[in-house]
Amino acid sequence: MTAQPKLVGFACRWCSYAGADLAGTSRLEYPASVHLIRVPCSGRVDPTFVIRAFQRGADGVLVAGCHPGDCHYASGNLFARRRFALVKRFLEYLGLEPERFRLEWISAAEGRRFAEVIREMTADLERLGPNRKLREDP
Amino acid sequence: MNPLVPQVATILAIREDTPDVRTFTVRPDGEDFPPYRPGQCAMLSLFGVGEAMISITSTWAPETALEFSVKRAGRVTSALHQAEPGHKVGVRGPYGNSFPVDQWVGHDLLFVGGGIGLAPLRSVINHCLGRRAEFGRVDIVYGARSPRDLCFRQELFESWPKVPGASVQVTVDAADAEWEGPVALVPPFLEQLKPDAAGTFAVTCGPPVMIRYTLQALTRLGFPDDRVFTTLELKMQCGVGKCGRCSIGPKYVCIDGPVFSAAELKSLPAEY
Amino acid sequence: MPRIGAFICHCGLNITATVDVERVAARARAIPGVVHAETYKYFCSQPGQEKIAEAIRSSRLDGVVVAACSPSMHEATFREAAALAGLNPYLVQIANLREQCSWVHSHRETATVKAAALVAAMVAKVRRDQPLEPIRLSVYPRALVIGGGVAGMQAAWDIAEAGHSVLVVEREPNLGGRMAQLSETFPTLDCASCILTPRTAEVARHPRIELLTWSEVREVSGYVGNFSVKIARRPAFVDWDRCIGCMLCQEKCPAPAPIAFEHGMGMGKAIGVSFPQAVPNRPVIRREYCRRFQGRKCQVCAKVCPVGAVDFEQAESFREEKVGAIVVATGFDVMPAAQFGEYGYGEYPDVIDSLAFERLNSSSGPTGGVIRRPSDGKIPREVVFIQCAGSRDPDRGKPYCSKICCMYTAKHAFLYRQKVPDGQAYVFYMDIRAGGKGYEEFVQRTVDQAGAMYLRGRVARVYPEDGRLLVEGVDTLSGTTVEVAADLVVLATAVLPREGARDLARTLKIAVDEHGFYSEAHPKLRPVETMTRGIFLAGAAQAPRDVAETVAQASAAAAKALGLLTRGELAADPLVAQVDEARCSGCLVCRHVCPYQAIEPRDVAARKVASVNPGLCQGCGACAAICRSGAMGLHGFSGKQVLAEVEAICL
Amino acid sequence: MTMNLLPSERLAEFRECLAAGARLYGPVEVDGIVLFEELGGRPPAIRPGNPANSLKSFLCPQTEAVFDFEGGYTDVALRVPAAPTAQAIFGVRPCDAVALERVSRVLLAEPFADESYRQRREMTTILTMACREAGPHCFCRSVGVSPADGRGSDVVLYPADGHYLLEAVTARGLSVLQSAGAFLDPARDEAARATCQSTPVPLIGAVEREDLAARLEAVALHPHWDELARRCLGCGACTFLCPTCYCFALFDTVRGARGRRSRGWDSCQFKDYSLMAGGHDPLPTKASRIRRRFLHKLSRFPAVQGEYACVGCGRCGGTCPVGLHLAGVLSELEEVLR
Amino acid sequence: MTDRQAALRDIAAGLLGGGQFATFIGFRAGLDPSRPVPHFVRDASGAGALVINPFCGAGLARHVLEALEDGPVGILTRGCDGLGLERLIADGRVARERLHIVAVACRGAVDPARARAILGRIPERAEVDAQAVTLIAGEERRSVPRDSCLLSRCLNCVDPSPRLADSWLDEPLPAGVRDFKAVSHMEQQPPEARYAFWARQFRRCIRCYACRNVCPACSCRSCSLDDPELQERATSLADQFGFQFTRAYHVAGRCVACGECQRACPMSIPLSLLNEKFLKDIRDSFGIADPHRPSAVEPLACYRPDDPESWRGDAR
Repeated sequence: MTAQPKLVGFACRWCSYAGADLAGTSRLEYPASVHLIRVPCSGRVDPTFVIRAFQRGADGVLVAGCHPGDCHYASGNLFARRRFALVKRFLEYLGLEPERFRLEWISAAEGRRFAEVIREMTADLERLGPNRKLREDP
Repeated sequence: MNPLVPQVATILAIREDTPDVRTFTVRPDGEDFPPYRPGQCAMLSLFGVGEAMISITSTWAPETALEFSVKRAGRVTSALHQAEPGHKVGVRGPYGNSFPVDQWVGHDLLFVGGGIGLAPLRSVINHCLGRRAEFGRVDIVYGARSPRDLCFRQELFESWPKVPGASVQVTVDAADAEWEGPVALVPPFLEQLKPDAAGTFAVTCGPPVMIRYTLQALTRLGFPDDRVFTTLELKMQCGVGKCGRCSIGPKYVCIDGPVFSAAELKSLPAEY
Repeated sequence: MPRIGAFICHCGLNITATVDVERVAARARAIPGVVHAETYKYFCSQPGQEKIAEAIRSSRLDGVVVAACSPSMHEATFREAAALAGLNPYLVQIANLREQCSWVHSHRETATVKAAALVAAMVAKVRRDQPLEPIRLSVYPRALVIGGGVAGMQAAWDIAEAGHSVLVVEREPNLGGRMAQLSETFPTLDCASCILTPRTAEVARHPRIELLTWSEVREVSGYVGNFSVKIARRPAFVDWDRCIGCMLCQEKCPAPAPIAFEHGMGMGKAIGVSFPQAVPNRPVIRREYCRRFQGRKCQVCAKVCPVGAVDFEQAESFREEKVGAIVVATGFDVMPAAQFGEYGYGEYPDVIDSLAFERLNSSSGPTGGVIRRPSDGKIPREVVFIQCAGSRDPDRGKPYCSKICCMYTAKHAFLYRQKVPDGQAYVFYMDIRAGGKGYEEFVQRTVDQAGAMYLRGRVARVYPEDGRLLVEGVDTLSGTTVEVAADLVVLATAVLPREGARDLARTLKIAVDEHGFYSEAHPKLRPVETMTRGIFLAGAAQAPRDVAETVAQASAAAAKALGLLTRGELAADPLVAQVDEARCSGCLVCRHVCPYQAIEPRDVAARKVASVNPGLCQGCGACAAICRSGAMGLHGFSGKQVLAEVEAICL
Repeated sequence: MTMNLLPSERLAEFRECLAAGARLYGPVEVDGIVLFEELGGRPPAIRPGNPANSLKSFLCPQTEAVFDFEGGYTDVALRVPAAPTAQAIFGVRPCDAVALERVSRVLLAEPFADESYRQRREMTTILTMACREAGPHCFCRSVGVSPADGRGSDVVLYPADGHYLLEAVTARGLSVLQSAGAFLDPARDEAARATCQSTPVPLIGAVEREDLAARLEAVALHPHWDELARRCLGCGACTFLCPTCYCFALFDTVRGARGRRSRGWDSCQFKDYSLMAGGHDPLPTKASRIRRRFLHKLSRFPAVQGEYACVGCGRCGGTCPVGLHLAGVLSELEEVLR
Repeated sequence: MTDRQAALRDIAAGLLGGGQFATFIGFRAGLDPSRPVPHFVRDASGAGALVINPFCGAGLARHVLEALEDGPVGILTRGCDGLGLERLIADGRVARERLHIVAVACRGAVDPARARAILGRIPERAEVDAQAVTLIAGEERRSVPRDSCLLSRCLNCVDPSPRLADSWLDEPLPAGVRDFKAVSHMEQQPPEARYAFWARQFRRCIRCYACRNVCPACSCRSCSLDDPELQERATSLADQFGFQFTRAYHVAGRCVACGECQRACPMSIPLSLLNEKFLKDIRDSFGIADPHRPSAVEPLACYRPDDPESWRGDAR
């Protein structure tokens, strides 16, 4: 078996984390690449968390939050949307492959979508191979 | 061998002296720690946290473990306070000069300590008491913020007072319900005691403010600057006179100190 | 050094089927700081919880990681168990090995490796957890209801009946709001005042309800359970305590005044009440119409008043009130005239809006309930009702459906036909939205029994011809152009938030939507709460709604307020933001992103720092994410904690 | 000392010969600035003055591992990094080589010689290019360093028209010349050296004064340091680029059960440089830190070592974002004194 | 030129003489005539040392933070300084009413290193106009195109005059529109080339933090970059990427494009090219025409319901 890519996910506890739980209760199989970190809101995710994940060897990073308009805190995901729109482009500007970072809206009802996003991203990361650009030398 | 690489050592015992001072008994796992003189220090480290220069409070004897009394202050010392017997630490040294004990032979000695400042003094006191016959009177004056903050109680109240020709005077800044002893800051307390300066070497160690006023008090009591010694503490990282941090004028506290005579101190710029 | 215990649950076979829990426990044991690791069939069971408690005590644990099902299942369970064993409950973290690992992966090796990483992440997190205590907030046992319409009265009544005191602040001189202006209500055609008047009287005399009419909320400070409210009472120029409500003043006053209550259909007097059954039954002088205030010699009211209650010197007065909860029930306005040029509204007197038609219908209205058109008092034979005047019109009006218009237009057509049996009502509509108990049937009755002609289509224009109004429209069902000569045109104008609603939102620090309606905290789960704890919404202030919905929502808001008031103290989750004041530069960018207005500047040693009100903070962390210096932290999700999780996962 | 001539056209071959047994570094122009980097076959960019970085990058790297550790609280194993491999640095200016000699006095002082520096120093060959033209910020002569100074070098190359005079200063230098014997002409050209020795370098009176240290100590408490502090941004550029600054910090990094204790450049200009855990800071203000830097270089280091901890390379003056040139500052102080 | 200098000295002397102002910040001649240094005048008699010339390159805005500790400050202010002051004011670090802004229109500052390279010696004087730069040393005068010897930030400058002013030394010059040409050029490079470029740049960073210390948007009392748990001190390439990302992101939406970081960088890392990437994307994504000019609420502290989600699908 080839080594699986490492995917770090930040998931808002109200929507995306619950969506991942729903994927679980629905027994939707997806790759074990993803490791979710529960945060109160996608608006909590500081871009330095993302860069740190890449530095420490994550092959991909996912930030997942409630759909716009559905944020438990009204606006957190809208701040996140602005922030990560910039961050994504900036990482690409530094030469990182765009597939390595995604921001997705996944509601608590979208277990299927969560599984699908993980499958897609994992496939992309497998195709790209390990992230060597931002990670420190082992 | 790289002087910055410590010996791995094991914490054998931890004693809680005061609410924020603990004494660690430490022994290197491999080779013995080199012989050290009273007043010398060592770099004590926790792997993953960092290092701190700590004075060695024990007195060297073959095959004895090292003792460090550590006050909780910063990152390293706070982490040390969470350590338990059996945990590994790094230790390297001994560093720095030491008290010029041989110069004192034949004289009376006055030790003036405040708070955790008794830690370096303890090593030299025990060293001198170990060579009891070579010195005259040994007077120990010690103070702490409160009775709870008194370090080395066993020695203060039991061992040292029993030594012939030795005296121990203990004061606190603020008493509690049980304290029956004197209540005074160390410098005025010292002046009240009126120690005889003639033929006496004085050694003081404690918090910077206490040292400053104690030095003034000693001067008023007639102690000449070259018979008064103290120790300095500055931020140190290498301990071996390289990293630059602990310089005072042309001196490095880590190799030229920590022990300075009052006369030497006066020749240094006031950057400590 | 930390002393962390890791408890890896089998969850029967749910986890063990895919994850080698013994290996996960072994990997956990190898993490520096983990002094205890064990596995068990069901840690959520009583014996399982006891195992955790026993380990906390015997191994002197200062952190617990339970690797089991999702934290949404048993986080609370394990926290309680830890607390019982003497460990602060916030030093417990859950690694989600079931929903997010064993149930979704089938390859045992990879699932086990991932499970170990998830446990390591939680160990890293719990190491950086601080013991926390729930935030305790006292609750002042009194509610403020802003608005004395049917919503406000219902909420006030429910709260008072449940045993708590209520302060009702109403901007108009009297209670009643929009509903008091209505004639009948759909679909039952009950007379509106027959329903409302008894409720108004009950509210007015309730021992636990205090009324402050002709008053406005000016300032609000504090937070849930502890609001401080500054209320301004406008001068009525009548000492209401002396006044006996004889209304001689109104009778004798020589100055006519258009009063808002009649919505342009009739006149009142410069002194008086809006309508005869007004509660409180106390007059006000509207100074812009009063001859005395216009500099003329008059003072008739003062002369006739038998008790000398008229006081021309009265000034605005203020009072500070303390309340624990606030219900906002400020109601709605209808879209103003200027917006409908093509319908001739404002230009032709016989083009009126539906609220005016209510007044024409009302037996206590200016025509005594006889429908007469404004221009010449003639009873109209042909009436055109135009729906969606401003609603569902994103270009010129509002994109939303005003919801109540279909039903009241049907009611109007029905009532018109009752009063004018040979009259003909035409209704131009886009769709008929009659969702509600008995609503669709009522519309059908309007068509069948009242003979109203429903024309699906838009009206292109209205113009006068021979003393009548020609209404040109398109019947989109037949595809033909329709032209109706009408005596009266009634526009179902769009429902808007009350004038001043935005200002009040700012005062209350609650959010409004893009149209100015107050925003609920969650459209599904928290429909009557605002984003500000302790402030609740009732009625059309939040969105267009009819009487029945308004009352239901008002009761819901009252229930939410009561939920607060009945507890003398409030425990809030301590997972809130906190400021490291030594680090804070006082740029206050955090204020901009806080949805709860929980951050205020505070002066510390001659400089400004951000300060978090833990009563308001909900712990979303937007502030912590935008703070660049790291001065703003978030308990339970601190930057260093999240980074530690990242690092543990990436090892 | 052994001297040889190297025809200019054979310089590249000479460098290749150096690169045979060692990693070869030299000044190269990258993105518009000249830096010491691994040459990798590129021709060196020999310009008047100095590259932006100093030799420190190769002898006391910006950060390096002191040791790695692995284990838990109750068992730890340490591993020290492998010894450095041989390196040669070509195109060094005399001042930089002298700086190494100055730094070595501290770092190699017994009984606690800095082992990693010592190992690197022993594995490093310094090939110095004497100066025929001063750089824009050079003031070496003012601090007792000459454009043809051989101290700290293994081999000095004196450029002349059509050839270089090569002088072996150390035994290692001698072996370099021996191994490159095929390219060398065992002739002498004393003029080449003399030319460099007389290269004009601006003299800065304020620095040149013999009583500089005493005068500086006399103004140690002058308020002009506060004025300098207003201007200073508190960055560490001057100290990080200075070839004679050797301060370092030790810090630990952890990756699970593994970790590393590293050392890295530190600067006395940083505000937490001397801040103690209890909050006491002997250098609490920017002014006190700037004063520390100047006094250390020009008074206190000389008091012990007999030479300035400044070689006049001009980097601080050339790079300081607010123009706090060492010589300029001294001139200001002189002005203040008058 | 000299008129402006005389006027500046008069104003500074007036402010300091009036007793209300504690400091006037401007430039004075340095040891090297092509490098005037920031100067802090404390009393009216010192105003005579103030100079204005095309070598005045350093940004002054950041200096007000410390100078204000002594009392109100007068400050010579070009467009870039003005934006920096606006930033400090918007961040609540500086009170507008404690500043007297002496505005001057700037045609660009000469990069002393480039000027010296062109002339072969240190220039003594320079003249800058809209077309060219004339460098003067002794009898020698050389006119060269602006882009050959101005500071790179001046070549991209669209704000020659400050937006805030209490007094003017001359007429304001009109503001322009930023074109982000360099960013666009970089965006068009293949990803591998971009990575190689940035890796090369970042590798040589010495972590002196001049970029931060000089930046008017980096005025935090305590910087997260100094917290070893948030930013390790190691200088592996990964750490360098992390550091550079964090620095640039922390000024995203706050950078006033004054270019001081790049000017201050002793290793000539093109930091503006990072900052401007954020600015360009803020302009393009959020419809903020001039994102480098401070606004009441910074772009990342607000949102619009219809903000683009163009990042969706970027990957596919």
